[in-house]
Amino acid sequence: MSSATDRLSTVTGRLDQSLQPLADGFNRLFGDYVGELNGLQFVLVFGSLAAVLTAPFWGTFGLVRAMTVAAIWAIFAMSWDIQSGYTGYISFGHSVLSGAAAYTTAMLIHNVDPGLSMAVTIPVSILAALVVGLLIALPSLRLSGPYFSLITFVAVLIFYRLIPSFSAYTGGETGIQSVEVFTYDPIARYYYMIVPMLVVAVALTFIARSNIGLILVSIRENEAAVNAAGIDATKFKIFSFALSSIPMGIGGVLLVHFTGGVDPTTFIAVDRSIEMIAMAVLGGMSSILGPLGGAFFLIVLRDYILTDLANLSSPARWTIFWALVLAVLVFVRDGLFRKLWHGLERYGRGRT
Amino acid sequence: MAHLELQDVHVRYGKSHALKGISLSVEEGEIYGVIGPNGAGKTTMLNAIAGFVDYEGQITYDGTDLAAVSSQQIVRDGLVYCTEDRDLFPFFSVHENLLMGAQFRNDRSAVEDDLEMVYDLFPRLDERREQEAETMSGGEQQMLAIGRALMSDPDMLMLDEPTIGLAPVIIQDISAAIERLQDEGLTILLAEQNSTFALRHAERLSLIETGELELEGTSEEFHDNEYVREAYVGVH
Amino acid sequence: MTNEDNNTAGSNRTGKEIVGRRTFLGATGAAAVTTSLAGCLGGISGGDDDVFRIGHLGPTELEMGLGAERSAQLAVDELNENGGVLGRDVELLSEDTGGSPTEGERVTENLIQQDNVDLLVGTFVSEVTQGIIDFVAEMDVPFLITGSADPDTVTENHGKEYDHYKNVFRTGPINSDLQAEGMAGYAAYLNEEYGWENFSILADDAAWTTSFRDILPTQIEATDGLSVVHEDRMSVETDNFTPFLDDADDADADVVFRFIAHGGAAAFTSTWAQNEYPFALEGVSVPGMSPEFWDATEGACLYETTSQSGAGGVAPLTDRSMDFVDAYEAEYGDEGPPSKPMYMGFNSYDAVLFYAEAAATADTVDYESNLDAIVDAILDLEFTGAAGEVSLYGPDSDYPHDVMETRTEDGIISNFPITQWQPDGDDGVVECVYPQADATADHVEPEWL
Amino acid sequence: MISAVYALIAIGFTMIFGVGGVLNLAHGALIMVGAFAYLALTSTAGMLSLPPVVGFVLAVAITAGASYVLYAGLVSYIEDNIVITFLATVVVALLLTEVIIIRFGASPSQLVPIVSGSITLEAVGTRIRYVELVAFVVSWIAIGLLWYYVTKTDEGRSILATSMSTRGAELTGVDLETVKSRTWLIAGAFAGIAGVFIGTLQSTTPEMWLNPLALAFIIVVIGGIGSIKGSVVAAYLIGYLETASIEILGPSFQGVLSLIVLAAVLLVLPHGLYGRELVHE
Repeated sequence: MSSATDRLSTVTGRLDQSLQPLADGFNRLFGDYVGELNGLQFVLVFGSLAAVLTAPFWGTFGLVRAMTVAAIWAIFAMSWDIQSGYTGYISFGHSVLSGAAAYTTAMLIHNVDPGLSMAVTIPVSILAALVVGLLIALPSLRLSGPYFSLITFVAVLIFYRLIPSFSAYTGGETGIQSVEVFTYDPIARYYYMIVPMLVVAVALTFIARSNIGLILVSIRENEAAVNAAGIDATKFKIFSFALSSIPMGIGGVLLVHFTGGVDPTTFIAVDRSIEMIAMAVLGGMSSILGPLGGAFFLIVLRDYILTDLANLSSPARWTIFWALVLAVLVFVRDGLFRKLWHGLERYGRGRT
Repeated sequence: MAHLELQDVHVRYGKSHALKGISLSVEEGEIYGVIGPNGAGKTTMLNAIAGFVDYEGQITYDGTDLAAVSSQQIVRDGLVYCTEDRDLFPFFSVHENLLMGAQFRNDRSAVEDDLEMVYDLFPRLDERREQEAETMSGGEQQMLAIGRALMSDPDMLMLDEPTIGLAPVIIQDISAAIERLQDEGLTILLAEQNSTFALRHAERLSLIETGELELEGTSEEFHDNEYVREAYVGVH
Repeated sequence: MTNEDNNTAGSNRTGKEIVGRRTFLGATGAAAVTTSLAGCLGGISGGDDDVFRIGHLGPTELEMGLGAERSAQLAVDELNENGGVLGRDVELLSEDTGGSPTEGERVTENLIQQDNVDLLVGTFVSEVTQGIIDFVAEMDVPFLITGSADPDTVTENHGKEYDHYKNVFRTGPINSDLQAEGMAGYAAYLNEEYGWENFSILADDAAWTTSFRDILPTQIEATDGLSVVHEDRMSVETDNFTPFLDDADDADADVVFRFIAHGGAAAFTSTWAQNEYPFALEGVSVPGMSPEFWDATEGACLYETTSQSGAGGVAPLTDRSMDFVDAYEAEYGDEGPPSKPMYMGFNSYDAVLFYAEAAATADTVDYESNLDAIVDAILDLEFTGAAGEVSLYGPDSDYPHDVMETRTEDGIISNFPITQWQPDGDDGVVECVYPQADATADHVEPEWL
Repeated sequence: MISAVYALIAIGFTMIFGVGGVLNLAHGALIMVGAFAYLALTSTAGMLSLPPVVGFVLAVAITAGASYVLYAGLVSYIEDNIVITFLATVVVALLLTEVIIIRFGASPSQLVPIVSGSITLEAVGTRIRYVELVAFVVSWIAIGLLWYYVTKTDEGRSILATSMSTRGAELTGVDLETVKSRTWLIAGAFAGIAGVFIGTLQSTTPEMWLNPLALAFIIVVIGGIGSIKGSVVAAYLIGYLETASIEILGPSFQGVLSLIVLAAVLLVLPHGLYGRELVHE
């Protein structure tokens, strides 16, 4: 370790040690399930959690709104991660899953009965995401590597093109805008999105840290070895797709009740899939919480910092957005948040 | 001066230490055999020489340190490698595969001569000039691989398991070819599990086990060595 | 999710519930303002301070939206020179909606919740309009639509729940049902001029063309001797228009009415012009309204026409028209395209001045307490704008709160001008060719016909 | 007719995949570069207003250069990781879209045709613009030259050989860097040609890359990744399917038929019509 780093970790290490008792308490209770933390990491996780939970009390309207959107996208990015990030089968088709849920909600209200309660539409919509997920997963997971990515890409294109073709039911390009929003109150709305996000984050972290997560990673590392060990890799690949479809469905439902409607550009277009991948990659693939961080980082940047604060025009904003994603892809392949995490580990425990 | 010389060559793949300090030298014009069981590190050693894997230690060819030479330059310098997988161009015809071997050479007439030489060496290839490599038998593919290597006008040839999975009749053809090449003064580094085959052709040999050089000597010494006879020769 | 919230969120919009939710919103809305104060963005409390804020919504990356933004700014400058609105300074906050509802919703929420605008003007794409309309209705901020012409916007909303949507108006353009009727009148005119009888209708497969697909054929055929010989929809992904034009040709069409809003319009035009298809190209082409379309198509747009409110800024539709265009050119002539306001610019300019006048009549801009007074003033107003006369349909009509068409003595719709690209030396120039009263030049048929 | 242009795009895409194992999603963006380069060079309203033929040649050269820069400046550093490359190239495409919007605006433009005018083919009842004929002829000349290059010359053959077996190429002394650079240059030039013609026959917008890319995708997968012959055959098949889906299902279903055929091909013949299991590693 360089001397500068050494000096830094003298400070941070002490800081870490003073925080260690807190982290130890956490580790004793939950360490077995979600992994052990050092003091600095504990502060990162719980500091962020506290910040997220209290945002409406210190943030501006624009920031809170951006974080509301980020919460939904964080669900997408994490769901993508448990499938693509963990198994290495990169899906470009995840926007179809959330789109399926959102469209189911909107089409039930639009074509069946405008008075349907959310108690009906929400479970049905999440189920629809699962069904579509299986529909895509079952045939395409027979293919490997780039072919799998290609067919998921094609799945998006097919759904995107079919929507205008059945415009009588789907509302075509305009979509269906008659979905009731949860609430127009910006603060209540924020918690409507944050709470499910936290639940999904905890659930997926838990699964990722379990044996299932281990098997999924093994599939990425060496699928043949997994099969050789007597585990049916295909079954687990399909399982991971299904597992990812459910939170995708939840996110889709949240998004449709956030925007109050569906349309193909907001929900299906391949750009949306690429955005969730960008968030996951930027945060750090196969870490669940990395993609969550990536989603908050990118959306707060795009919808708040570059707009409300920097007041840039839309192309300039997107240029910065994509340039940043590109830079992370090339220079920080493991993702910003994984880098940060390991950094804290180093600086925290550097001297012991 | 030795034609090819390895000094304390180590190769590590992540945590596994595949080659643990091999030193040996191959003299000009000789056939040098390397025997050892599957997974002993023979292929790793050849890959290191050819520049396909990173190594520690020193490998020199004609006095040049190969560390700084790219793998395609090694080929152009006359050290040509026939891998165990053969790595042919499956959808090219025999003829096109052979032409690829000479793709970096500019002397058209010399290339024509070498083509005739290869077809003369392996008449089976001559009969199948337009056949796609993918559709040929294992033995024919092996001949093509050697033929393609010869098209690069090598001074030294590295052959990895040239007889693996081949019928005895074909092995005889390959044996004959190797003998002819030796007569023409080509240096050959031959890695073989088939110790009988290696002992028949090589003047000097080494035995590699689990990444280490266990034994080095002439073919007579290997013949007489009890351990080698029991563990390797008797089998075939 | 608490039970209470769930009830609120899931409820339908019956009157009583609305009141309940308004109170709830009022309380938390105040909380939101407090928090934004705390968040150091600075406090802007709307409605009752000294500034009258107008939020302008449009796709400002496109010429259409940029022209509208500049035009709205001209209107604001004009108001400020004349003492503002009810003595308040007027400030324009323009936001880019892009073409997507998501972005539209984001900027609209910002304008209303954070900037506390007193008036919203704009929206070009129907998707964006429909995406924000429920929210805007909920917040009661007066909203004057100036770009999208989809009749559903009023029939589906005001027609069903008038009270909820009463703060939403359209001051221009006339909705596309009426545009279709106007287009049928134009078809009859072309028939008189040239004897053209066979019409083809090629429409984008998109919401805004519904009226042209559903109503226009019948309307055209209502005139003796006219028939629609060919109809088709073009997917917005279409980039090869040859099959459509071939079909129209095979059906012996004399005129193709095309209704196209996406980027393919340039390709459509050049396919038609280069192949010299034997029919005239008329209808609505949104890209074709750009004053820069001549350059963009390398002159292929010669002879094509499009309907556009404001008539491309070439015709004195009212006393205000040319003053407005001159002001625009003086202010923005050097700042890049669009070099004329374009139709949404006319409408946005008119909308701002229209509202100012209504506010003066109502003597209030406090929509939170006096919305009804404002609505009444708006509905009573007869206003002469740059694009034409603006007065709105009342609550009980077919198109509540929608701008009325104007008609000639024969009952032909007259605030539906058609412009044509005509030759001007080596260059092209936009001329208004219909209605005759406003025309700056005669309609010209393609020289190859 | 335009199928030949699609074949150009698909060939470039497939060659890059064959040689480097890189799925270059920025390939569509190169088409856009070609079209906008031509626009900037030849537009009568622009500064240069070069004659169309000169503009065409320069636009193709610029696109080839852009393609090389993309490889040398970005892809060569990350090509060892397929996923990262896949993502990075699509991000490059999205980035270029925004840059083009900033520079040229979001509105569509129409290019000056290389030749103007048209003829009516009474037999088939359609009109054909001369520029369509030019596109057809130029595309086929380009494909023919490429065919000659990769089958009859050592240099070109090395490209094909590398796409069959990277290791084999190394064993025969092929300089992989040179081969890859050449491949990207050729693919770029082809994209440039395609860009000018697509921009002329269709329209030139910052979004124009997506459809050709999707088509290239479909063509390449149906034809078999890495196969030049497959690309040409599949390009014509897709061209036919596009027309057929308009006529049979109606224009609102344009493209759907090809996508469904594509999905079917992927599932039944994952390696496409002329696909051959690639010998990568």
